[in-house]
Amino acid sequence: MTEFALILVSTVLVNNFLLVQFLGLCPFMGVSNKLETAFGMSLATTFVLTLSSICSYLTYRYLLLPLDLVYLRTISFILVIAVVVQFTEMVVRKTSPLLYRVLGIFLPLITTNCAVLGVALLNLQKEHGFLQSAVYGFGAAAGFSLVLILFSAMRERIAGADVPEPFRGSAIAMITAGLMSLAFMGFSGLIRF
Amino acid sequence: MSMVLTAVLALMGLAIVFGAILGFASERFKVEGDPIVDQIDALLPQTQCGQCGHPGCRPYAEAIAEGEPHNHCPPGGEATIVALSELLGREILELDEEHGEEKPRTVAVIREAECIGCTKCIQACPVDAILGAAKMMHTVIESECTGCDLCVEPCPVDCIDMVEIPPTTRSWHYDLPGRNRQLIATDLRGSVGA
Amino acid sequence: MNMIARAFGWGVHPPENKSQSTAAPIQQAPVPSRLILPVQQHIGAPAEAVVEVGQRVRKGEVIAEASGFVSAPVHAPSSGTVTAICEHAVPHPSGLAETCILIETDGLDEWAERKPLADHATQSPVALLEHIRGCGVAGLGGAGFPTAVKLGSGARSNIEFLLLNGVECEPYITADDRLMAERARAVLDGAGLLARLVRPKRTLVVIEDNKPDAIRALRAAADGANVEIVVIPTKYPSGGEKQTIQIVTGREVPHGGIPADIGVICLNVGTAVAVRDAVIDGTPLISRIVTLTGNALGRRGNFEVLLGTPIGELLRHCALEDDRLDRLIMGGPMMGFTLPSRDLPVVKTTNCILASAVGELRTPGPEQPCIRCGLCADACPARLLPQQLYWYARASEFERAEKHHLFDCIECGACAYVCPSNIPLVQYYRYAKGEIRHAEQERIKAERSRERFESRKERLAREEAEKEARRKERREAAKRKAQEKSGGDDAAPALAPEIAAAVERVRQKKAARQRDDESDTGNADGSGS
Amino acid sequence: MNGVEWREITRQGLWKNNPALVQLLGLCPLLAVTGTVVNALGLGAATMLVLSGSNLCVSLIRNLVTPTIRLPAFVMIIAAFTTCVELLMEALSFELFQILGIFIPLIVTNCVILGRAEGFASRNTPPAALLDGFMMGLGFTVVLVILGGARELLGQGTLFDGMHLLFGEGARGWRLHLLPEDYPGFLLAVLPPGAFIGMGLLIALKNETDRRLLARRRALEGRPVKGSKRVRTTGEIA
Amino acid sequence: MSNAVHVSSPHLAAGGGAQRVMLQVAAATLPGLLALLWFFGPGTLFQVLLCMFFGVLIEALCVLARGRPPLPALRDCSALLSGLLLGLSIPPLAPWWISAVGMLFAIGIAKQLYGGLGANLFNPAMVGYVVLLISFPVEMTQWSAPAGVAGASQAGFADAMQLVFTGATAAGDGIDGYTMATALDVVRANRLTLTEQELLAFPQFDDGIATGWFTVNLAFLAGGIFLLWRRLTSWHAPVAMLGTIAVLAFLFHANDPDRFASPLIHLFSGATMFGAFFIATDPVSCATSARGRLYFGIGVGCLLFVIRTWGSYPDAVAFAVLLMNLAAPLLDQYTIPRAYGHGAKRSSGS
Amino acid sequence: MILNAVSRSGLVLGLFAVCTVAFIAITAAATAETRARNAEMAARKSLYELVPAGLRDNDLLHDTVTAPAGGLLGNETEQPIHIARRNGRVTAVVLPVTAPDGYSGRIRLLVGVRPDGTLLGVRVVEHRETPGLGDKIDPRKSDWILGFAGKSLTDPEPPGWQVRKQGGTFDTFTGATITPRAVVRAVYRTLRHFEAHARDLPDGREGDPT
Ligand SMILES: Cc1cc2nc3c(=O)[nH]c(=O)nc-3n(C[C@H](O)[C@H](O)[C@H](O)COP(=O)(O)O)c2cc1C
Ligand SMILES: Cc1cc2nc3c(=O)[nH]c(=O)nc-3n(C[C@H](O)[C@H](O)[C@H](O)COP(=O)(O)O)c2cc1C
Ligand SMILES: Cc1cc2nc3c(=O)[nH]c(=O)nc-3n(C[C@H](O)[C@H](O)[C@H](O)COP(=O)(O)O)c2cc1C
Ligand SMILES: Cc1cc2nc3c(=O)[nH]c(=O)nc-3n(C[C@H](O)[C@H](O)[C@H](O)CO)c2cc1C
Ligand code: SF4
Ligand code: SF4
Ligand code: SF4
Ligand code: SF4
Ligand code: FES
Repeated sequence: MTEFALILVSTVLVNNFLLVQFLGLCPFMGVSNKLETAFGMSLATTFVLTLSSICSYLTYRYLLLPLDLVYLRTISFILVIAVVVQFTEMVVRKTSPLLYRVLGIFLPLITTNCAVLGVALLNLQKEHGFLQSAVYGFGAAAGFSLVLILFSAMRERIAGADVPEPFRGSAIAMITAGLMSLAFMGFSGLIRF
Repeated sequence: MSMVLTAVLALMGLAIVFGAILGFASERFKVEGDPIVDQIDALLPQTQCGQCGHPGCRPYAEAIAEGEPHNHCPPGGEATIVALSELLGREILELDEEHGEEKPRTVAVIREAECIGCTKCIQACPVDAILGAAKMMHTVIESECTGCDLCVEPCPVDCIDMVEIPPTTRSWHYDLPGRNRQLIATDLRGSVGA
Repeated sequence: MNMIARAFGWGVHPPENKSQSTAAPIQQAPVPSRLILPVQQHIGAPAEAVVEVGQRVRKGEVIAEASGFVSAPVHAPSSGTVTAICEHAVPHPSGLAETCILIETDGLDEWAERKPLADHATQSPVALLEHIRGCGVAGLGGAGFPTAVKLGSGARSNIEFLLLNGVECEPYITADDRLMAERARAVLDGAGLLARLVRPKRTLVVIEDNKPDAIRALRAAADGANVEIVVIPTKYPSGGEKQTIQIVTGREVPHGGIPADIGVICLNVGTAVAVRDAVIDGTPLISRIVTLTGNALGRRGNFEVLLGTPIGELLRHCALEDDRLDRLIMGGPMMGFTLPSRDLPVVKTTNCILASAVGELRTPGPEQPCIRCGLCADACPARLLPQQLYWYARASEFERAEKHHLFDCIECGACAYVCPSNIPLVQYYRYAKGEIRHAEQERIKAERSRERFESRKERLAREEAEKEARRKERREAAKRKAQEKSGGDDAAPALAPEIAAAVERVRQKKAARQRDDESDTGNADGSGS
Repeated sequence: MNGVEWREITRQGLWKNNPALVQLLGLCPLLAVTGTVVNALGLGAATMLVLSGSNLCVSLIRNLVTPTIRLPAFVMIIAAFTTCVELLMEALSFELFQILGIFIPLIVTNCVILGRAEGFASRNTPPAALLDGFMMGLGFTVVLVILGGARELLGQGTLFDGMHLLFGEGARGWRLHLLPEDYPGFLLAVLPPGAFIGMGLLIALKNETDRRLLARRRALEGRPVKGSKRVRTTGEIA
Repeated sequence: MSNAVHVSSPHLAAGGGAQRVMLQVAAATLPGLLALLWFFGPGTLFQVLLCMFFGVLIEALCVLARGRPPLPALRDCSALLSGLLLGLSIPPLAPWWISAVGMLFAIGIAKQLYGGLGANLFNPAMVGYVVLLISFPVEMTQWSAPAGVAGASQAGFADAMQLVFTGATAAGDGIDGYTMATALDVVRANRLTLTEQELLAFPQFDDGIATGWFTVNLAFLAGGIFLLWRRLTSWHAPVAMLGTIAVLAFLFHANDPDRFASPLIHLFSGATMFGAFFIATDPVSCATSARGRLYFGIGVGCLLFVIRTWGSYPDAVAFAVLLMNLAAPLLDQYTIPRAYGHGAKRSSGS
Repeated sequence: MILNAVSRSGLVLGLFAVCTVAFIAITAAATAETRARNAEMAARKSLYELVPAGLRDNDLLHDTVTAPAGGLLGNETEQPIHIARRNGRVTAVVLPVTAPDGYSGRIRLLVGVRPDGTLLGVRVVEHRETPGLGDKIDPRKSDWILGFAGKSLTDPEPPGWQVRKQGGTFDTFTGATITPRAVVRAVYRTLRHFEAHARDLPDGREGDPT
C-alpha cells in the first residue's frame, strides 16, 4: 500500500509530469485558458492515461516480450493509445452528448499528448508491474490535472492583468509555468528513492 | 528474416484487431450534425452587412467553422472576436482592417422630404426595416434597423443618412474611469455657472 | 420596547457633517418663477403629459398621467401656465435631457380642489391604495419607486414587519431627521395608514443613534401607539433598505427578490408623511424636504421645496458663494452625483443639494493599482469582493464579474471610500453593469435581426419560386401558342404583347445585374412592395 | 510548386508559423532537452528527419485512408520513422541516445508532426509536403538550438560543450568558454524553471520583433484599404 | 469649481494611498530587523539597502521600458517593501550581486511582467529568494552564526561591508569564519540519526530553543501584532498558518520526539514568524476572501511542515508560500463569500 | 454494412502495419549488432574508468560474484561485484555501494579496490544531492572524488576516515558537509567489508602487499 502511496506522491508532486518531467506540455499550454476547459481536459486525460497505461502494459507483457519485439514498443504503444482515444471518443459521443460537449474536443488532442506515451515508456523503464503501471498512470494524470487546473485559474487571473504587450498570451503563460515549476522544486527530496 | 516476419505478423495482428474495433465502433456509434455553426452564428452581431465578405452572418459562421479567420466582422468588433476565440479555442486576433473598422452603432434615417419612393432601399435592406411603397415616402423602423448601411448606396438621391444612436438616460452609463481623462481634468465651471 | 438591532461588521464611518443643517427648523422655499417637471421622476414607465402648451394649471392638478402599472402621475406644484413640453436637462448623472413640462408660475399658488380621502378610517384598502396612486406618491428615500405599487405587493403578501426608514446614514443629509423631529405626529399617522394597508405584525421606525431629537420626538409621540422606535448604531450604509432589514430583522432580501418576499416592507419616513398628507389633507406629492448644505452656501438648512424648482434659484436663496464652490452634488457625498448645470429641477428623489467649498470634501487622490488589501471587502454591506469585481470590470470580464455577484452591489461606495489606492470602484461597477445590460439588449436585438433576415430570405425565396413558376407557365403557354400558330416558328415579333413585355423585363434585369450601378426603371416586379 | 509557394512554405516554417514559438507545439522536448546545444541539436535533427519523412509518406498515401483510420495510420507512419531514427541513433551516437532518453521515442507524440501530417501533408503534393516537413523541422531545431545555447551559456558558461557526442572526437575542441572560468554558473537556467522562463522570453522576443516588423511594413506600404472585401448581402439592387 | 462630469460617487475618500500601507508594513519589520542586526551582525543592513536600491532601480527601468513615467509606479513604495523583505531573508554576508539577481527576478519577472503592483501572481520577494536559493545554494546557505552561540564570531561593520562587496575582509578572510549551520539546518541534517537530547545539545540550541532565532522570531511577532492592530492585513492567513504548524508539530512531536522537532522550534526559528506576518500576508499574491485566506494559511502551514520535515529544504517558508500562491487563484474561485441575499438564511426576527 | 466497414478498416490498417513494421524491423536487424556493442560498451565504461586496462584481461562486465543486500555495503537489493583479472589472477574488485545518509537520500557508488585493500577509485552512479552543493561529488563538477585513489584502511588511520570538520582528513565542500561525510563513511565501510571478505575472493590475490 505504501508503495502505491509513494508512487502517487512522487508522480503528483515530486516528479510532476508537467513541471518536472516536461511531459504533456502542449495541451497544458493549449487548453488552459479557461477553468472549465481545463477540467474537461483533466477528466479526459485521466481516463485515457490510466486506461492506456494498462493497455500498453498488457501489450508489452503479453505480446512484445514473449516475441522479443521490444524495439517495436513505440509503434505498438502509440497504436494502442490512438485506438483507446478514438474508441473513447466515439463511445462518449454516442452515449453521452453532454459528456462529449465537455470532453469531445480534447480527446483527439490526447493522442499527441506525450504524457500518455511517456507513461507507457516510463512504466517499462521502471519495470512496473500491472498494478504499479495503473497507479503510475493514474498518478501521472492526477499530477497533470492538478497543475493544469491550478494553471488555468492563474491564467484567468492574468487575463485581466496589464501584461506588457510582447508578453501577452503564451509568453506570460510560459513564464508563469516557470514560476510554478520553481515552486514545485520545493517538493524535491520528499521521496528518497 | 524470421525476426522481420514475427514483427510484421505480430503488429499486423494487433493492427487488424484494432482496425476492426474502430471500424465496428464507427458504425455502431455513428452520429451526425455539427452544432458549432449555430454557436458561432449566435455570437455574430446579425447586422447582416456583408463586410465579412459573406452574404450575411450565417454564411460567415459557416465559413468560420470551416476555418476562415474569425476577425472579419467589423460590426461585432473586438468583443465578438474575443467571444469567438473563446468558443473556438483560437488565438485572439485584431480586426482585419481590410473588412472595415469597428464603429459606434448607427441607424439609417431617410430625409423624408427628399425621398422619391423608388423602393431601392427596401430591396437593399436585409431585415426589412424600411417601410414604404412605390412612389411613396419611405421611413426606417428605427428599432429594427441594424445599421448595416446597405440602403445608403442604392438610393439614387442620396437621402439616407447613417446617424449614431443618441444616448438616453436609460441607455447611458458611466464609462471606465480614466477613459476620458482630459474631460475629467477640464474645469467645467463655465457650463455650471448658469 | 425591545431592542432588536443586531451587530454587524460591515460599513464605514465617514465624517457626518450633519450639524450644519440642523440648526434651524424646516423652512418654506419660495415659489420659483419657473417650474421644470420631468415626466419621469421614478422607476418604471414615464408618465404621459395631459396638458397642452399654453394651458393654465392650478396647484395640485394632474399634468401627466401614469402610463403603466409601475408609473406615477405628476401634479402641478403651483399655479401657472404651461409654457412648453420639451426635452430639458434632468437631474441625472449623464446630464442628458428628457421630456419635461415647463410651467411659468403666476405667483398666486392657487390650489385646485383638494380631495382628501373622506372617512379614510373606514375606506377599503383598495380605495386607499387608489388614492395614494392618484396622488403620485413615490419613494422619497431612494430610487423613487411608486409607493402604491410597493404597498400593493405588500398588501398581497403576508407582512410581518413594516419598517419606516429614518436611518439617514448619508453624511450631510438631515431632511428625515428634521422631519421626524418636527412632524413626529405626522410620521406616526402615516405609519398608521400604511399599517392599515399592509397589516404588519409589527411597525418599526428605524433611526440611527446620532439623531437624538428625532428619537425623543418620536418616542414621545409614539407613546401608546402601536409603533416601536428602533435605534441602531451609526454606520454607513445602514440606511440601505436591505441593510436596514438585515440589521433589524436578521433576514436578508433574497437575490432578485423584494422585501415583501420575506415579510418586510420598508418605506422612507418622508414617504409615510407623503402618504398621510395625500390621504388626510388631499395633498398630492408636489413638494418635498430638501437639505441644502455645504460650506459654499451662506444659509444652510432644510427647506420644503416645490418639485420642479430649478436648483439655481434654490442656491441663490441660500446665498451660494460662487467663488468658494467646489462641487455641486445632488444627494449625499457617498451616493449623490455631481450636477453638470444649475438649470435642473428638484425632483421626487432629491433629498439633498450639497454645494461643497474647495477643500471641504476629501476627494480621492490619483488612482493607484489595487493592492488587494481587502479593506473594501470588510466594508461591503453586500458581502461582495469589491477588489475582484474591480479586477473583472476593468478587464471587461463581465461573466466573471457576474459570477462574483456584481448585480448585488448596491453602489453604496463604502468600498471606494476606504480604498487606500483611491480607486473609483463604484464607477467600475456602474460601467460593468451598464455594459452587461447593453450587451444583453444587443443580443436580443441580434436575435430579432436574425429572425427578420431569415424570414426575409424565406419570403424572397418564396416569391422567386412563385415567379419562376409563373414564368415557366407563360413560357410553356407561349410555346404551345406558337406551335399552334406557326408550327415551330419562334420568331419574336410574333409573340403576344404581354409575353414580349415579360421577356423584355427579364432581359433588362439580367443586363442590369451586369451593370450594377445603372438604375433601372422597370420595377414592376420590385420585391419590396 | 512554384517559387512563391516555396518561399511561403519556408517563411511559414521558419518564422510565421514556427512550430515552437507560434504554434506552441512540441514543447516537451523543446524544454526537456535544451540544457546544452548538443542535446538540442541532436533532438532537433532527429525531429527534422522524422518530420520530413512522415510528411512525405503521408502525402504519398493521402488518398488511400478513410477518416476512421486516418489517425492510427498517420501515427503508425510517424512511429515507424521515429523508431528507425531511434535505432539509428542508438547505433551511431549511443551516449546522446542515452542522454535524450525517452524523448526520442516521444518524437512520435510531438504534436508538430501529427499536426503537419493532418494539416498540411494530407492535403498537399509530396514535394510540398517534404519541403514543409523540412522547414518546420528546421524552424523547430533553430528554436531548440537557440534555447539550448542560451541555457548552456547562462548555466555553465560554455557553448558547444560535448559536441563530440554528435560529431565525433574531432568536435571536442569546439567547446567555447564565453564567460570567465570562475563564472559561478546560474543553475536556474539549466533547471526546469529556467527552461520555461527562457522559452517565455524567447516568445516575447519574437512578438516584439514581429510588432516592429509590422510597424515598419505598415509605414512602408501604408494601410490596407478598409472594407475592400465587402459583399452585398442582399444581392445587387435592380 | 471642478464639477467633474461623469465621475461617479462617492465624493469622499479615506484612503491615504498605497504607499501609506507599504510604509507602515515596512515600519513593522523594524523590531525584526533590529533583532537580526543584533544577532547576526550588520550584514543584513547592507542586504536590505542593496535590495531596496536594486528593487527601485529595476522597477523604474521596467516601467520606463514600457514607455511610461516611472514616478507614479515608484510612489507606491511596493518595490521598496519587496526589497526590504528580500533583504531580510538573505544571509547577512552574501555578496552584493545576490541582491541584484534576486531583485531582477522579484521585480523584473515576478512583478513587472504581470503588469506591476497588484497584478503579480507570485510573491515577488519569495520568487527572488527561491531563484537565488536554487541557483546559488552556496551563497544562500551560509548564514552567519548568531551572537551568543559558542564559537561564533561576528563580522564588524567594516568587515561585513567588505565581505558583502568584495567577498573578503581586509585581512583576507572569506566568510567561512563567520558562518555556521542554522538551527533548522541542524534539525534537518540530524533528525533521523540523533535523539532529541543529542540534537538540542548542539551549540545552536539553548534550553530547547534556537539561540538568536528565537528572539528574532519574537521581534517579528511583535511587528506582526502591530500589523494586525493597524488592520494593515487580515488575521486569517498568519493565524491559520501558525496554528497549523503548531498543531502538526505538536502531534508529531508528541508521537516521536526524536524524529520530529518540537512546536517551539518550528514556531520560533527560521523564518516562521517573518513568513507568517510579512510573507504569507502579501495581499496581492494571497487568496482574496477571508475564507480563502484561512485556507491559504492552513496550506502554507501544512506545506511548510511537510517540506521542513521530509523535504530537502531546512526552512520552507518561501516554497510553501509560492506553492500556495499557485493555488490562490483557484481558491478564489471556490471561496467567493455568500453574498447578501444568496442562500436561504431566514432566521425570524427578535 | 457494419462488417464491410470493419473489414475494410481492419485491412487497410493491417496493410499499414505490415509496411511500417517491415521498415522498422529491417532497420532493427541492420543495426542490431552495433547497438548491442554500444550497450555493452556503455555498461563497461564506468568499470573501465576504475580499473585501468593494464589491470585486466578478462570480461570484467560478466565476471561477477553476488553481493547480498544490506550489510556494510548497504545495498537495497543483491548487486553484482565485478572482478578484474589478469592472467587469471584477481587484480581488482569493483564493489557497488550505497551510502544511505546523503543530504537528499541514497547515493550509489562504485568502489574499485585492489586486492591489497588500497582504493583504485570511487565513482558516483546515482545521487540526488543539491545541484551546486552536494553534487560536487560528481567528477564532472569537481575532482573531489578522485582524491580517494590510493587510500586504504591504514592510510589514513581509521580516525582519519572522517571529514575534516569532524576531525578527519577529508575535505568538504563549502556549505555542504553531509554529502561528503556520507560518501567518506560509505567508502570506509566498503573497505571494511572488503577486508572482512578478502578471503572469499574466488582465487588468490595477485601481488600481495610487499
Ligand atoms: C426594477 C424594480 C422593480 C421593483 N418591483 C417591486 C415590486 O414589484 N414590489 C415592491 O414592493 N417593490 C418593488 N421594487 C422596490 C424595491 O423593493 C425597493 O423597495 C426599492 O427599489 C427601493 O430602492 P432604494 O433602496 O434604492 O431606494 C422594485 C424596484 C425595482 C428597482
Ligand atoms: C446605500 C443606500 C443608503 C440608503 N440610505 C437611506 C437612508 O438613510 N434613508 C432612507 O430612507 N433610505 C435610504 N436608502 C434608500 C432605501 O434603500 C430604500 O430605498 C428606501 O428606504 C425605500 O423607501 P421609499 O420607497 O419610501 O423611498 C438608501 C439606499 C441605499 C442604496
Ligand atoms: C537548500 C539546501 C540544500 C542543501 N543541500 C546540501 C547537500 O546537497 N549536501 C550537503 O552536504 N549539504 C547540503 N546543505 C547544507 C546542510 O543543510 C548543512 O548546512 C551543511 O551540510 C552543513 O555544512 P557546513 O557545516 O559546512 O555549513 C543544503 C542546505 C540547504 C539550505
Ligand atoms: C501586509 C503586506 C505584506 C506584503 N508582503 C510582501 C511580500 O511578502 N513580498 C513582496 O514582494 N511584497 C510584499 N508586499 C508588498 C506588495 O504587496 C508586493 O510588492 C506586491 O506583491 C507587488 O505587486 C506586502 C505588502 C503588504 C501590505
Ligand atoms: S460583417 Fe459581421 S455583421 Fe456583417 S454580415 Fe458579416 S458577420 Fe454579419
Ligand atoms: S434601414 Fe438601411 S441601415 Fe438599417 S438595416 Fe435596413 S439597410 Fe441596413
Ligand atoms: S480597498 Fe482598494 S486597494 Fe484594497 S483591495 Fe479594495 S480595491 Fe484593492
Ligand atoms: S461593492 Fe457595491 S455594495 Fe459593496 S461596498 Fe462597494 S459599492 Fe457598496
Ligand atoms: S510535445 Fe509533449 S505534449 Fe506536445
